[in-house]
Amino acid sequence: MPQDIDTEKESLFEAPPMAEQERMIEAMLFAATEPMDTREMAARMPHGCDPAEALVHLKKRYEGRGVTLVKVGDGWAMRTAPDLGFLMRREVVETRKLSRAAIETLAIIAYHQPVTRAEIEEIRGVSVSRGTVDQLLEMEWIRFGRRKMTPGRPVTFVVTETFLDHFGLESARDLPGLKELRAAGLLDNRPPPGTLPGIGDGDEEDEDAEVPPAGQDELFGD
Amino acid sequence: MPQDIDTEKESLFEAPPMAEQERMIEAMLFAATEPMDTREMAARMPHGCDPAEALVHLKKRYEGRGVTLVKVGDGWAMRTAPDLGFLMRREVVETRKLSRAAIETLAIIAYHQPVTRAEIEEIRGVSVSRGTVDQLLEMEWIRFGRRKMTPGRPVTFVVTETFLDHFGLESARDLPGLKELRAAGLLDNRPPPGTLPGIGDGDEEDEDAEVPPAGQDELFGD
Amino acid sequence: MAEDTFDDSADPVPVAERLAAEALIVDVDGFEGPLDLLLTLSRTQKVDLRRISVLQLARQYLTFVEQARALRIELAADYLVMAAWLAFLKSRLLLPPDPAEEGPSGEDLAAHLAFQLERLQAMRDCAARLMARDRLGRDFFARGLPEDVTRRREVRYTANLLDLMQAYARLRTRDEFRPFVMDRDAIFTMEQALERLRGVIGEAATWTDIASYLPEGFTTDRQRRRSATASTFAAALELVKEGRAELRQTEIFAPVELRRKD
Repeated sequence: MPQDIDTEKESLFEAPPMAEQERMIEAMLFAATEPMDTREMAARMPHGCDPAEALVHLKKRYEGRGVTLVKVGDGWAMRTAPDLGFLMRREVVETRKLSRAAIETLAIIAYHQPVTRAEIEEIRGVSVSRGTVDQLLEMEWIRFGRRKMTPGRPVTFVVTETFLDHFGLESARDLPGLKELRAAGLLDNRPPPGTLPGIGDGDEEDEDAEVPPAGQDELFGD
Repeated sequence: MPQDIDTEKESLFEAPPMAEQERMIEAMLFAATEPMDTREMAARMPHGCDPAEALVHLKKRYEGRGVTLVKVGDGWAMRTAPDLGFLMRREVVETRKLSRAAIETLAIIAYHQPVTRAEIEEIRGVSVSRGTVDQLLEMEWIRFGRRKMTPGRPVTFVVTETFLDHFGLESARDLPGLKELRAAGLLDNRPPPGTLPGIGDGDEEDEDAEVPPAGQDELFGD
Repeated sequence: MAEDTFDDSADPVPVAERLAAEALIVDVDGFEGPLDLLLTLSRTQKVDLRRISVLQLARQYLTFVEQARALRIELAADYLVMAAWLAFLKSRLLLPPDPAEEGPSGEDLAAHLAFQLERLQAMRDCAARLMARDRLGRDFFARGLPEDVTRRREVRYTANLLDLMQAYARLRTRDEFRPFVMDRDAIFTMEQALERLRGVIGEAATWTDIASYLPEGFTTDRQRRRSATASTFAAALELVKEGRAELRQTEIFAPVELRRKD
């Protein structure tokens, strides 16, 4: 291999210096639309070039760089370093309010956990769509709890630490009960005349919510 | 106040080391076909990064390589070294042959920008066909510039970053022979003396005469 | 044309020039207008464009036009406009300046034409240099396999504690919510009360507690009684307004009494 350009000029068929060959394959691989094998490279390069050797040098040069030389099948290609993939992505974050169905489902799970789908549906009075549950699972606000020891052994849902973090709660037990909600003016139900239950009528119901079922311990006890 | 916030942020989110930032811009520029400016880079990089400084390092690293870092307008791009073009003959995309009229029109826009259609016609001595301008616009080599503050407020044309990229120019100031032309007064917009009848298309004569010879300053003044 | 007037004096058109003009005519479609033609003609002078003889150029151009006419070749209008202007210029350049005449001198006009030619030539040279540059996609290349930036639109759903609690409250108190119309049975409307009172007012010759006029079924239940009392009282007021009844209350919280007015 000639080391300097002067000698190269003397002979028409002498291969360019290795540094030059390295430049060549670097340019070729950069511009190529698909991986290229050494045969292809050699075909394009001046006579006497050794792309395989040049590749070794080039690979070393790109080690640890933002771009790496990778082998793809028989060919070679340049790719951005895998750890920098995040730069190739531009994230647009859009914040949207959770749908009513989702927030209701979430509320039921939070107040009644561990709760089965059937129980949620009973409370909501409508069926719970798969999408709603999936969304909450994906947000990591709910997760599967222990199966209920009832016929069919249905799965249950419980809220997660992520949920507690998001809502600024120590535990699901900190969620205010109905009475407190009403006292805080958060319940805007003004029952029409004739349906107003006697004061205290709803207490029984409230107790349910205030004192979470024993299952809560399952989640927060240990 | 804003400084306080900056320093606070810096301490909160420490920017990655410069070597890492260099890798990042290397990956981003490598992956893109279009030039990218530092603002775009910064937007994708972690908070506190300084792409401008990283670029200085990267440029040095790629000096004399098969792939080089070039400045195109406000942006930066990786391009194969021009002397290695012969290796990429297979990658050449046959571009549409430009007509002589289109090439001349392009040159006039590049050297005289921002320039009105009437001025182009005055220089070429013939009317500019719509097709010629359309073709250049379509290739994204020219675009509309600001309207001239002359009667009729005619639109002007300027060259684009795509144009600079295509011809390997860092800016329109680097156009070959620009300085000499300016020194020779050939870029002056010299109105025809008196009531010279139209050279070529006489219709826009009035407008021509009133255009102040300010064009170049707008672009090259600073 | 002016040609004839001046031919015999200073500038007989050389044969070579006429031949050159004839040769150009063959190519007349190849010119991008008269300025382009003038530029081509000026090359025959074989001098720097700055030292071109505009007078000679004008003559060359006029010869060209004459030739075209002789050969019955139709020239575009702008070529003829240029010919007329050059004839005018030629006369200006040859005749001594007339002090009475307005406008720019022949020299000024000639200088500007020379400038235009030089500028056009300069632009042509620039265009050639530009096209000869290393070009993207021909001499240097962009990334062949671009990795596009993927724009990932992430929708982040959110809810606050209030949303959660209100949702729960809504659910748990849903049974308490009854659309108002559904509970009409607990309401005794004013229309109903008025109708009822009109039917019985004839019998009320003496002061009678309006509570005694409450309809059956609206006296025991608190809600129903409240509703009926209110509507009956309002109906009674309406009757007073109509002048058919009188109302009185002996003291605060005492029964409201109604009497027919004759």
